[in-house]
Amino acid sequence: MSVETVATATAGHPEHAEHGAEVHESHDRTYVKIAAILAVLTFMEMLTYFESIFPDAIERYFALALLVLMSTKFYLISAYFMHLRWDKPVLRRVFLTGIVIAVVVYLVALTVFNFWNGPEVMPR
Amino acid sequence: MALVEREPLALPTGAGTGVAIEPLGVLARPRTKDGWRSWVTTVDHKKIGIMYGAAALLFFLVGGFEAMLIRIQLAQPNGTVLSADLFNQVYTMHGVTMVFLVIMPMAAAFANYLLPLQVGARDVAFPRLNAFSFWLFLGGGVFFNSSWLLGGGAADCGWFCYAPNSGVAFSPTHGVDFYSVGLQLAGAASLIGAVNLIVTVLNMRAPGMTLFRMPVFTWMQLVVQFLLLFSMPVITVALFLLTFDRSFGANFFNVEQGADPLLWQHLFWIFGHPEVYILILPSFGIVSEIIPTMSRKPIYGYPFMVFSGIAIGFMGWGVWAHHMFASGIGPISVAAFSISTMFIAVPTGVKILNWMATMWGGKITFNTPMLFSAGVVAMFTIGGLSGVTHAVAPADTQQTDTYYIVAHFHYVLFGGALLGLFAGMYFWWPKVFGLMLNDRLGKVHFWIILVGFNLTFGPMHILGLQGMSRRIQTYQPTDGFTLWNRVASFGALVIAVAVLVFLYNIYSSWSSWKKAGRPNPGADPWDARSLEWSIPSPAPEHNFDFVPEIHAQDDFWHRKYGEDDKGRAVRIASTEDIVQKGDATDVHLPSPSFYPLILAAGLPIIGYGVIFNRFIAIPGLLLFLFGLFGWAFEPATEPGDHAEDGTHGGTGGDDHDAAALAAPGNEEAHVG
Amino acid sequence: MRRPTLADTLTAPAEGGHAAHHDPGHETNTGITNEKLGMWLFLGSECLLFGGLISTFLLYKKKLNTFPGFENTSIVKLGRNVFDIPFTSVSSFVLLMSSLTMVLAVSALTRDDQRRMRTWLLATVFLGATFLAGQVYEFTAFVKEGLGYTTNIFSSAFYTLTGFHGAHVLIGLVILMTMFARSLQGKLRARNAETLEIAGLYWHFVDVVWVVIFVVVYLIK
Amino acid sequence: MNEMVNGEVEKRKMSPKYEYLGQPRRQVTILLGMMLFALAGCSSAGRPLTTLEPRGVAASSIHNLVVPVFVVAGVVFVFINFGVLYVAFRFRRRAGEQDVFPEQVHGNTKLELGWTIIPALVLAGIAVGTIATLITLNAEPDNMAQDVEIRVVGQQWWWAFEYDLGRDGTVDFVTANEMIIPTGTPVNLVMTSRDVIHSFWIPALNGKKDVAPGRVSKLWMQADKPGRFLGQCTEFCGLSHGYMRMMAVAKSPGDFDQWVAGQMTKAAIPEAGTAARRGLETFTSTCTGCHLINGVNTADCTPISTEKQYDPKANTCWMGASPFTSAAQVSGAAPNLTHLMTRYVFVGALYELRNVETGALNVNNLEGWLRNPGDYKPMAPDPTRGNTYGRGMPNMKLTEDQIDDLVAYFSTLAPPSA
Ligand code: HEA
Ligand code: HEA
Ligand code: HEC
Ligand code: CUA
Ligand SMILES: [Cu+2]
Repeated sequence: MSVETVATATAGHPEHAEHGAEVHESHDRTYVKIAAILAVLTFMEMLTYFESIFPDAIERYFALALLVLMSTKFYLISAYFMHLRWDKPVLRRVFLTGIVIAVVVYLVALTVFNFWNGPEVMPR
Repeated sequence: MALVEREPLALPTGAGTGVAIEPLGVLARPRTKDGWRSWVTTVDHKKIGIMYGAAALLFFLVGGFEAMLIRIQLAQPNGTVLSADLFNQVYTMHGVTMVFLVIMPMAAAFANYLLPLQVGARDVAFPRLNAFSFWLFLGGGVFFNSSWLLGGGAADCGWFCYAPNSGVAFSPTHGVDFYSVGLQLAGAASLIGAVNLIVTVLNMRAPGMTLFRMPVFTWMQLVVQFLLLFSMPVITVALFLLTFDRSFGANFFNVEQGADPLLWQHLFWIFGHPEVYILILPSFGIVSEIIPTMSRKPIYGYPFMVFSGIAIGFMGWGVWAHHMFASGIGPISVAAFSISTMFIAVPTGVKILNWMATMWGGKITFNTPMLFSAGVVAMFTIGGLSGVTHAVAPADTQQTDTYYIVAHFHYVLFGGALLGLFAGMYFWWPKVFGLMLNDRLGKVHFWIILVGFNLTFGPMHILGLQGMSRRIQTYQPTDGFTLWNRVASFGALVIAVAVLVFLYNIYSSWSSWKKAGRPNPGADPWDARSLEWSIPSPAPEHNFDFVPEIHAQDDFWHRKYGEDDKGRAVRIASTEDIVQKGDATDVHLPSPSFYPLILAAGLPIIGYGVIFNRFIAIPGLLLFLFGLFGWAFEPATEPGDHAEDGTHGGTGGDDHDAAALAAPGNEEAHVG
Repeated sequence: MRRPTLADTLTAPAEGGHAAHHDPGHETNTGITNEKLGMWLFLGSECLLFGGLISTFLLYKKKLNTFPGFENTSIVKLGRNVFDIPFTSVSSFVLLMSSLTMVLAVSALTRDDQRRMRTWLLATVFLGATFLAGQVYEFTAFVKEGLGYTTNIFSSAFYTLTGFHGAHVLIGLVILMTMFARSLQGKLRARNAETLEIAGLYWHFVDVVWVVIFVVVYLIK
Repeated sequence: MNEMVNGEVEKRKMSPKYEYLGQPRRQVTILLGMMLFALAGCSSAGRPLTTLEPRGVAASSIHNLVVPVFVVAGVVFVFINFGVLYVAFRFRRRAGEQDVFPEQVHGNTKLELGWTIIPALVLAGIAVGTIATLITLNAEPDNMAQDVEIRVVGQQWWWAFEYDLGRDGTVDFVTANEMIIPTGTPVNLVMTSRDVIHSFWIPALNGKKDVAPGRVSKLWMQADKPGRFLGQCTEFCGLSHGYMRMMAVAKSPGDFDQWVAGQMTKAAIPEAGTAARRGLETFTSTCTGCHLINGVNTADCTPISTEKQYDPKANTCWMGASPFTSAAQVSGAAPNLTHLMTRYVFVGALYELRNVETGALNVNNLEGWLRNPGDYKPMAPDPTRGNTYGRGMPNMKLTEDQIDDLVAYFSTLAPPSA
């Protein structure tokens, strides 16, 4: 195996390779922006802990809001930091398949466990 | 699992960077080309495939011996051959051995040997990792069986080992510990193998070999590997919880603390149902190769075959609770899973009928592989149909945990998976070993096994409907089970004879082949269709002299035959002219390595440590770390070879060799 | 490196096989290296692993809260307060930022900017280690409050889930430190940027899992 | 052999060995014969566990569902299996055809869609029937018996039946092995387990239902006529799973009420000086650690809570008390023996205690059991790793005299009316 082979086989980022370094500069800026957004989202998540500062009416939607925030963060990290946005679709599909199977299967399993209903009490 | 997490990372860690380091000067890359060392250190997918097959056959004899013990015990009421305790161990070990150490590795043997050949690659994507998978599987299997001697008794909880019966309080020997750790090891091996094979198929196809030109066998194996990829982690979780409960006092199945015993069942069957398709789809793939070849027709409805396989793979995720119809999961869940289960019959039926349509109008050569394939079509259907009767949930409450279920799964596992694997062995034997198995003995084998199999498992339908529970170590004379149990036990004896015929066939074919001066069966003894037949038998170490360019599905066949205006095949080239000669000399292959074996050897030792004494784990851990280190810093080739410059011989590089061996591709993968 | 067109492959020499492996230009069918594809497959599989652990935790958290006879068990009594949310938020933030430094390190390496790459890599290791230290601190605090691994179903599930995640972080740290060592040896150059990228994928995944754990385990009631 | 290892394509030709396929008629006869034989084997005479002869409403509704499903399966079976035989026969390569090639058909989308859709429709039909039956089985029947409900408790490796008269949440008396129900009305069973998962199954009356510790499952049963219906634990539950049976006994409502009245009485204390009295003394000195006879001793593990809730934590003795709390009459971990002589089978309904026809006591079995229970059923009465209780009845090392006394005493254990 020649040196070149190793080099090209691992060069990766085919897309990137086509653009010059300036693309990377702009990506870096994107990364920082994304990180800032992530930080803000995390801060918002944390705020839900301090229930007292919120009117009671909103509190009911905390779980939903948290899930939305969580999914957004998940998306941002996997799309930008993990490059799924720019990378080959097959990678996205593989990862998504895993996520979708996991989410669906485990949600169904929890449903079968009566997870969403009230407390489970041994009757009589 | 730690291994699974860490392993793929070892590769990039060392990927092709820098100078070759020889750690401590020991274990330079082995050079041996033959002798036992060449097997121990091999990273060749073909040798690994053969070792998978051999190990699976050995485990089959073990599992079969256990089955015989079961049948001897049950041959008459109030049997006393085995104590209740021993019986429980024997049937548990039989089930686990057959599923995890026979069918899965045998399918892995075919996958390993054939996938690279069928897509036109020189090896799998990560050859050393491939060797590691094999050794880990073997280690797991041996570890698991060592419980007979070391565990104070083997696992005695059934192959699905329901909690809380698997807890320390109810199963105080170490058998269950061996079960959980042993399966963990074998499972990690399967997971790593799955990553490896998926990458191979997606990335390393020959030019022109689009996904929809791949043989059906490759497709089915691809589906299987995806199923493994996503289902293995689920049982990994379950087994970890069990191990933590038993070894570290966790409370996952501690009902006194409010744990839910159904948690195990869900985790097990979320894995378990995809698992049964993991067991059957390789066999479906094999049959899909043999039937067209022997019928001299292309597979009927290739797209339907492929998509039904994918559909089975997906639907397999949505039916697991059909194993739990009686566990009290609530009527709505029961109804939903009942219906989802039934509809799996649709894609499966498509396969059955397409096979029949392939045969229809063909000119079928009924040699041994074809007989076994036809046997699969007929016998699997019986098992599938009883499966549908289980899917009818109210009916299943009368059937579940009776011999009717035992009949179902032996018809699909034996009549489907195992017969298919036998078919594959007869079919690819000349390719793998360069000699044909005796066809006459093969037919004897087939007919005896068909009769024996039906005698054994056919009566179990009746027994089950008459109320015989499974996993009972004996029954009463007044139960009315005696007659059919006798028949079943007799049938098992007939199967054993058939297996002996098979073993004898291997031996006698080999010895008469040797006597006859080792005649070569030629590259293409069956006038077959896929790429592996375009290279000499046995397949040369480098697979292809040159990587073929693919223009159509069944490309090899189309090089041999054209079609006349009536759509009939006419020969356009002689086989000898188009097959490769296998004499290329300058093909660079990944070098063998000790490290896969060393790395894999460390893990069972750690396993013993978890079970018995943390100190035992230390040498295992050291071995493992040494293996990891050596693996990462191993030079890509033998020292002195190819060392043109200082930066060459990058660590961990041989897995890049495989990438280098990958043929140039021409299109993007279409993966869903 | 563009994807070869159909025309390319049709005109490729039929005997390209062994010529090809010395030929720098060839690539895989998908245009993705084996290592990267393999890593993504593995991460897809990991989703099922953590999914299983998270579901187990959720199930047992609810069970403990509602199962009669357990009303007075410590975790229930303490309620959500057993978690120090501000503390965990900070460590979540730390892990999040380690993802940023990771991606910046990869980006620096593609430019072969060794100095920055090393800085960012070191920062990543530092942040990751901080997170891990935080987790160790959290565990000891819980144990002091009487919540041991074997205390109840909740504690077993909690420690198992977060412990698995912690083990992943630890492995990630080892990988990153190996990378750093290699860069000091001058072996981590732009042409192996993908090696670092793949290590980064794993690192980001560990982060993403924590994103889920933080919300599902710590924040949602 | 040599020609076999020789791989030339040309040498492969149709050999006379395939002639067997040329006799389809014989094959058909054999197959039909086998099927008839099999059907004959399905007859239920002398098959106490058969699922094919329902004796109650629930089992019948399952049966009515499963028969058409079997018919569908049978049709597909015949179609595919005979199809394979037919195709194999008709399209086999005959002698002299080695160079003949068939038409290269690649498929037919319409046909294939056809055999996708038709099975789907058939299955949709089955699905409808399945759902309908599921609804029937899961709905509480209108005529559900209101005066009795039975709490079924599975344990390694026998069944306890706690009777709740009036369905008011309190247990009135407890039996083991034999579950007596009135005919004509569905009886509600509320079931759980003390240790591992078991499964309750009386094939003639209804399908099975698992009983799991910490969970409650429900099942109802109705027997149409009086009779004795054997059952078997069908979830693997350890060592003696195969020996864990139970008997459902259906009595006419009148007989049932009489039986209930008998069970509500306490055991009589035998006259001093008799063998039976000595037996009682042996019993109170050696057996009451586990067994309970109402009127003789009370259970050690008195349940704390009278709530209708499952409360293992609050329970002083997990293995001891019934998971259903209010049962003051539940023994430690062994059958309540109060009216032992009203039962006909004992020890996991596996052995005869009294002859069903004559009512005579099977002294051999009872003595043998007391002499060495391990001979009758594999058990693990000694504590093991992680288990301080042991499972099953230990050998109490009784002398022959003690055994005789105990048998004499046990012979008195029947309510006055019986
Ligand atoms: C190779 C493995 C394999 C395969 C392929 C299958 C295939 C199927 N299985 Fe099976 N199954 C097992 C292995 C397998 N099974 C094992 C090991 C167990 C027991 C585990 C244990 O408890 O130990 C089990 C148990 C099991 C149960 C649980 C029973 C119980 O414990 O109560 C059920 C319930 O629904 C079931 C259903 C099915 C169905 C519907 C299919 C379908 O996929 C079958 C589909 C095929 C056909 C139907 C035939 C061909 C179709 C046609 C010709 C079309 C026309 C047909 C119709 C219109 C009906 N199986
Ligand atoms: C692919 C899987 C597979 C295969 C091939 C088999 C093959 C056989 N199985 Fe098994 N079986 C299972 C998978 C399989 N089984 C599973 C998953 C279970 C469930 C376990 C559980 O409940 O947990 C099970 C359970 C099971 C039971 C039920 C046990 C119980 O519930 O109590 C029985 C009973 O008869 C049985 C019998 C047999 C027999 C007779 C064979 C025969 O076909 C075996 C034939 C092979 C040989 C005979 C060996 C080779 C021959 C020789 C070496 C010759 C010399 C040896 C002698 C003469 C002894 N099996
Ligand atoms: C450590 C507990 C224990 C002790 C002590 C014990 N037994 Fe038992 N006994 C059991 C258990 C458990 C069973 C149920 C066995 C089974 O059917 O699986 C049983 C069953 C029986 C039965 C059969 C009851 C039935 O309906 O099946 C009889 C009779 C019996 N015991 C009598 C005795 C006598 C007499 C003694 C004392 C000399 C005694 N037992 C001491 C645990 C005990
Ligand atoms: Cu109780 Cu099986
Ligand atoms: Cu299934």
